[in-house]
Amino acid sequence: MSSHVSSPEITHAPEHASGTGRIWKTFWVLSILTIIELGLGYYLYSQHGGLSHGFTLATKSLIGILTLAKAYYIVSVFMHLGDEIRNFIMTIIVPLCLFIWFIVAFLWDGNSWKNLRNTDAGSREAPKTEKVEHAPEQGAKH
Amino acid sequence: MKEFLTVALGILVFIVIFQIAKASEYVSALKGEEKTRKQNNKINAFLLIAFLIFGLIGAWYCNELYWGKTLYPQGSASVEGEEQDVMMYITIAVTGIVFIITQALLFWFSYKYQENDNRKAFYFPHNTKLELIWTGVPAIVLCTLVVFGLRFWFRVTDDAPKDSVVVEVTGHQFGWEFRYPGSDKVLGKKNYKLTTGANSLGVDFADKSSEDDIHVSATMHIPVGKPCKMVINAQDVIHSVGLPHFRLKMDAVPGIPTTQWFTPKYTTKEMQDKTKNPNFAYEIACDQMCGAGHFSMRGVIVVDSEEDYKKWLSTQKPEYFTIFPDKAPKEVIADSIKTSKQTAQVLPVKN
Amino acid sequence: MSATTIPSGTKWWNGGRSPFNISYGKVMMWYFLMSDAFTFGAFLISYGTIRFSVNHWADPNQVFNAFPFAGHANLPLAFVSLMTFILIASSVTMVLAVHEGHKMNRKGVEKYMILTIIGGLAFLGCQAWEWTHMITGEHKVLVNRAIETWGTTVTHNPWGLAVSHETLSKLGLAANEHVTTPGPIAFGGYFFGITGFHGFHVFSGVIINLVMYIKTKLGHFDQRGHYEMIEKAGLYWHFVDLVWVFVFLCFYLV
Amino acid sequence: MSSVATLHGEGVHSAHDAHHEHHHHETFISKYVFSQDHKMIAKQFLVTGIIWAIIGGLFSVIFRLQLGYPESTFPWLEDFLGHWAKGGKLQPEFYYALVTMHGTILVFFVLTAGLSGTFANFLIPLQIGARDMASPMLNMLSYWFFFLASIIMFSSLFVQTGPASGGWTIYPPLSALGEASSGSKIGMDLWLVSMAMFIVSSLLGGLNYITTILNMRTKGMSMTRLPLTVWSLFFTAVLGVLSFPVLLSGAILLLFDRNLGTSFYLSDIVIAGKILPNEGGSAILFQHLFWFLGHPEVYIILLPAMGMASEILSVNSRKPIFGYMAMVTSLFAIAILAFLVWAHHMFVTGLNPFLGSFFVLLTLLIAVPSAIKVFNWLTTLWRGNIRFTPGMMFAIGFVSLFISGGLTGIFLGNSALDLQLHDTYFVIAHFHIVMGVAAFFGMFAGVYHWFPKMFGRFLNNTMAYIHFWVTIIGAYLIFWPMHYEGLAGMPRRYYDYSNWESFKMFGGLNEFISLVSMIVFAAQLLFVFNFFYSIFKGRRVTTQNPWGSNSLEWTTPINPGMVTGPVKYRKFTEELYDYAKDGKEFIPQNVPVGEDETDGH
Repeated sequence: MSSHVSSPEITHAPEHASGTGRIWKTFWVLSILTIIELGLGYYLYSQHGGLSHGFTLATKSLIGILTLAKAYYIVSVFMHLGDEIRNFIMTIIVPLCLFIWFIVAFLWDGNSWKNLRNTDAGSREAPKTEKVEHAPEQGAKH
Repeated sequence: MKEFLTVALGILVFIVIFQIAKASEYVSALKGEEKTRKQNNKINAFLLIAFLIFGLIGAWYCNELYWGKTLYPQGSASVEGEEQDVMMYITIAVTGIVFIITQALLFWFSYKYQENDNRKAFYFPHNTKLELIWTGVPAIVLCTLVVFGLRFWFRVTDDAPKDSVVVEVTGHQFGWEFRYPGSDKVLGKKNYKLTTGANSLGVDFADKSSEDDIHVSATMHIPVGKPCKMVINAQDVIHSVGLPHFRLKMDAVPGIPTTQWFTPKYTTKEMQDKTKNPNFAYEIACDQMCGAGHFSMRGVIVVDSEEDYKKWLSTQKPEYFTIFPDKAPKEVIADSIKTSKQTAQVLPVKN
Repeated sequence: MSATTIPSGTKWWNGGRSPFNISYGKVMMWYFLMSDAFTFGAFLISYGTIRFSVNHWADPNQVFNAFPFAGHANLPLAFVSLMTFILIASSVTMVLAVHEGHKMNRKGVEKYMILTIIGGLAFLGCQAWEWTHMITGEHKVLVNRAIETWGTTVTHNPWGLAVSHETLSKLGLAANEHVTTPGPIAFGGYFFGITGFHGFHVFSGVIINLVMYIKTKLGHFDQRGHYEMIEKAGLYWHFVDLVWVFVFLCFYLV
Repeated sequence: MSSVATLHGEGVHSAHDAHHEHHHHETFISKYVFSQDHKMIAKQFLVTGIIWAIIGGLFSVIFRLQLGYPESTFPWLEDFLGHWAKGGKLQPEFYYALVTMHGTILVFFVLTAGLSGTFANFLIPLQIGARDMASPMLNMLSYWFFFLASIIMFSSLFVQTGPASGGWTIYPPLSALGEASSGSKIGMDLWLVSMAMFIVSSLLGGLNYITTILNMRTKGMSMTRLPLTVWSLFFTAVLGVLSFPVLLSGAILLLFDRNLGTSFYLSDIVIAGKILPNEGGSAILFQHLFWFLGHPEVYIILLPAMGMASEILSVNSRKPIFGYMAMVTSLFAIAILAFLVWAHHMFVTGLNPFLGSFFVLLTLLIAVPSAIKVFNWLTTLWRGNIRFTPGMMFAIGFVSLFISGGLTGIFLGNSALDLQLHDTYFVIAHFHIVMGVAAFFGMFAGVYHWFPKMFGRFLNNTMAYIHFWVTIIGAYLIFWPMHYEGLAGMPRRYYDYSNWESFKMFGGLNEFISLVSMIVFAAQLLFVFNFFYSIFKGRRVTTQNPWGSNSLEWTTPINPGMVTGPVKYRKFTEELYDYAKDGKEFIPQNVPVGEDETDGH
C-alpha cells in the first residue's frame, strides 16, 4: 500500500498515470475541438441566417456533440473519472441521464408557450414574419 | 369565557390522562411487565378490528351524508364532462375495491395474527410468483386507466370545433373580464402596454377587428348546446378558470394565453329546476391562489337558450364606442351608460 | 491502469471498504459536484426554455464581438475564445499539480498551483472586462418611435431585430443609422445570472486553490502523507471548467 | 460495561479510533450544542422538528377556526395576533400567511429536516456499523444551517407586512411582485433566503448520508443486508441531493426578479394600475423548476417513513420483511420515477397536451412500486406473531393511511380527472393523508421504536396508545370527508366559502373538521409532553434489545446517546436479516451463520 492512501476504506492503492503525456494530449484534443466549434459558430454567423433551417439545426447539433466530447475528455482524463472503477463511474453517469428528460420536457413546454403566444392560444393565425431574424445589413455595418 | 373554559377543560383532561398513564405504569410494575404487555396486545388487536368495522361503516355513512352534495348526482353540465364522469366512476370503483380489500386484510391480519404463545411466526421471506402477480396486475389495470384517461384528455385539449362561440376571459385581482369578438368573429389584438383606466384590457383599437368587440365583467353569457371556447389571459398574477359544473379548469397565466372549450348541456334555468335550487348559478371559481381576495374572485356563467343569448348579445355595445364616443352611432351613446352600469356588478371584496 | 493493482473478484460491496476504492472525502466532492451540476443544469435549461418560448433571440456573434484595445473591430467570438483557452490551460496546470501531488513533489505542486491561480484570476479579469463592455456599450434602439441608447443589462436588451431604413425614414429619423428594436429582456438576466454564477464558482475556486497553495507551502500535506486535498480542489476546478464548456455552448455558440 | 467490552473487537476504522480518543472530555458546548456526534445531532434535529411541528400545527388550528366558524369572532385572537386579527377576526392576508407558513414549515422543516434529519443521523451509522457519519463536521454544519434557516423563517413571522403568503409553492408573479400581496414584500425575501439556507443544510446532510452508507459500512454489511430504513434514507438523500439544487436555481432567479428587475418569470403584467416593463419571461417556468424539486420532495418525506414502517412491521411481526429485494427495487423505482413526473402538478397550466400525456403515464407507473410495497407489508403481517407496541401501531396506521392516500393519487395523476379535481379539497385530502399524516405516522413509529435507543428510557405506553387512537381516528375524520368537498369542486385556499352558491353547503362539515382538528392537535401535545417527560422520567430500559430486533443498533450499549467516543462492533463475517428462521426467534445481524441454518435468501 503506497503512502498516499489517505483513508482506511481504500484497500488497493490506485496507481496513477506515470507520465504527463496523456494530459498534454488531452489539452490538444480540447483545443482542437474548441477551434472546430468556433469555426462552425463563425460559419453560421458569416452566412447571416441565409442557411436552411435544417442545416443550421444540424450544425448546432454538431457543435453540441463536440461539446459533449469535450466534457467527456475533461471528466475522464482531467478529473480522472476514467481511472476509477466501474462502480463509481456508473453512480455518476446514471443520475446524469435524468438530464435527458429534464431537458426534453422543459424545452418542449417552452416551445409550446411560443405557439400559444403566437396564435393567442389557437385563436388566430401565427404571424408569418418568422424569418427576418437577420437583416442582411446588420452584421457588416456594426 | 367559553374559550377559557375549553382550555381549562383541556388541561383537566390532560392531567387525568397523565395520572392514569402514571398509575398504569405502577400497576404494570406490580403485575409484571410481560403480563401487562400481553393484555395491551389483546386490547389493541381488538381495537384494530373494531376500527376496521367502524371505519367502513363510517365511510359508508359519510357517503350517505355527502355524496348528494357533490356534483355527481346532478350529472355533468357539459357534453364532454359526461365521459369524464364515467372515468370517475370507473376509477372510484377500481380504487374502492382495492381500498376495501387492502384495508380489510391489513386490520384482519393484525387481529388474526396477534401475538399468541402457542403460535410461531411463519418464516416467509419471499415468493417470486406472488410478487410478480402484484406487480403485473396493478400495471395492467393502471395502463387501462391511462388509456381511457388520455383518450378523454386529448379530446378536450384538442382544438375546439370551428363553430365555437369564442370568449376571451381575463383574470385580474380579483375579478373576471370577458370579451366577445363581435360580428366579425375575430378578437381584436391586445397589447398590455396600452392598458389604461378606460381601456382596462389593453385592447389595441388600431386593429380594425377590435372595433366590434364586446367587453363585459363578472358575468358572461353563452348559448346552450354550442361549443364555447375560452381564450384565457391574466393581467397580474396567475389565476385559474375553474368550472366545476363543466368538469374543467385552466390556469390564467400572465404572458401566456391558454385555452379550454366545452359544450354546455343545460341552461342556467334548466339547472335551477334540476337541482331545485332557484339560486343555482354556474360559478367560475378562481382555483389558483392569487392574493388576499382570492376567495372572492367569483365569476358567473349564464347559459342561455339560443334566442336569449342572441337577445342578450344584441343589447351589448362594443367597447370601442364607450372609449371613442364620437365614433359611435347616435343611439349607442344613450345606451352605453346603462351598459357600463350593468357590467360593473363585480362582487365586493370582503376585507 | 488501476486494474493491474486490484485483484479481480474483489467483493466491492461487502462492506468494510469503499465500494469505489475512493476515500469518503473524494466521494463527497464528486456527489457535491453532481448536485452543483443540477444547479447549473437548471439555470441553463431555464435559459433554453425561455429561449424556445420567444420568437427572436440575440445573435451571440453580434453581442460578443469586441476585444480589449481593439476599438470597434468586429471580432466575433474572439474574446470568448481567449477566455476558454485560459480556462482550459488553467485546468491543465491544475491536473499537473495533482500529478505532482501523487509524486509527493511539493515544489512541483506549488509551481502548478500558482499557475492555476493566475489562470483563474486572468479569467475573472476577462469576465470583468466583458461585463463592463456590455453594460456600458451604447446601442441605438427604437423605443416608442424614438431612438434611445442602451447597454446590455438585466433590464435592457438592445439586440432585437434590425429596424429597416424605410421604417426609420417614415418616422422621420436618420435613415442611415443601425437601429434595432428591443430584444427579449430575459437575455441579459440569464447572461449575467449564469456567467455571474459561474464567475462566482471560479472566484471561490481561486480562493480554494489559494488556501491549498498556502497549505502546500506550509508542508501540511507532506505531514499528512498525501496530497488528496489538492485532488479535491482539482475536482472542483475542473468542474468549473466543465461548466464553462456548456455556458460557452449555450451563450456563445448556438 | 461488559457488553461494551465484547463489542470492542476488531474495528475496521482503527486508523480513526486513535484520532477520536480525545473527544472524551467534552464541554457542555461541544457535547450538546456544537456537537459532532451523530446521535446528538439527530436529537437536535428531532427537538427542533418538534418545536416547528407545534408551531405549524398551531397555525393550522388558527386558520381552521376561520374556516369552521367564518361568522364568529374570537376576541382573544386579537390579543395574540394584533392587527392581523382585528376585532377577533382573522384578516384574509394573515389567513393566507398562516396557510403558507403551515405548508412550508411542515413540508420542509418538520417532515424533511425533522424526519430524515433525525433518523438518517441516528440510524445510518448505528445500523451499518460505522463509527459516525463520514464527516461529522459537515454533519454539524448541516444542523446549524437548518437552525439558521429556522431563525430566518421564524423572524419573518414578525415583520410588519407579515410572512410569505403565496402558498408554500410560492408561484410567481404573486410571490415576485410586492404589489400583489402583503406577504410578497419582505416576508417573501426572508422565505427565499431561509430556503436557500435550508437547501445548503439538506445538501450537506444528504452528501454525508450517501457517502456514509456507501463507504462506511462495516465489514460484511453488504448492500443487500442493509436494513430497509437505511435503504430508504439512502434514496431520500439521493433525491434531496439531486433535486434541491433545482429549487435553489429557481429561488435565485425569483430573488433576481424580485429585487433586480429581471424578467425570468414575468411578462405582460399590469398590477395595481401599473404597467410593468418585464417581458418575455414565463411564470410557468418557475412551476417547472419548483416541481422538479417539489415532486421528489414528497418522496423525500415519504420514503423514510416507508423504510421505518418496513423495519418496525418486520420486527413486531417477528417475521423477516416479505420480499426484501422487491422492497429495495420498488424504493429504487419510486426514486427514479420521482424525477420524471413533476409536471403532473401542472396539468392545468396550459401544459402541452402531448407532453402531459407522458407525465400521466409516468405518474401512474408510480402506483406499481407502491402497490408492491403495500402487498409486501400485508404479507409481512400474514401469519406473523404480532406485538402491538406503540411503534407497531403507528406502522400499521402508516400502511392504512398510505393505502387511503395513495389510491386517490390515481385520480389526480390522471390528467382527465385532474381537470376536475385540481386545486380542490380532494387534493388537500390526498396529500395530507399520504404525505402529511402518513409521513407523521412513520415519524411517530420511528420515535416510539427508537426512543429507548436514543434516551435509554421508554415512552409511556398508555399515553402512546391514546395518542395513536385519537390521531388515527381524528385524521380520518378530518380528511376523509374532504374528498367529498373536493368532488363538489370546492377550491382550496379559500378564506370564506359563504358567498359561493356552489360551495356554501359545506359549512357544517367545515365546522366539524375544525373541531376534530383541534382535538387531534391536543393529542399531539400529549405526545410532546410524553416525549419530554419520558426523556427524564420515563421507565428505564434494562435490556439491550427490548424489541428483540436483529439490526445492529440494538447490539450497542443501552444508552449510546451518552457515549461520546466511537461505538464499535464485533467484526462479523456472515449474517442474515432474519426472524423466525429455523425455529429461532430471531438472529441478530452480527451472529455468524450457524451450521444448521438453511439458506434463506
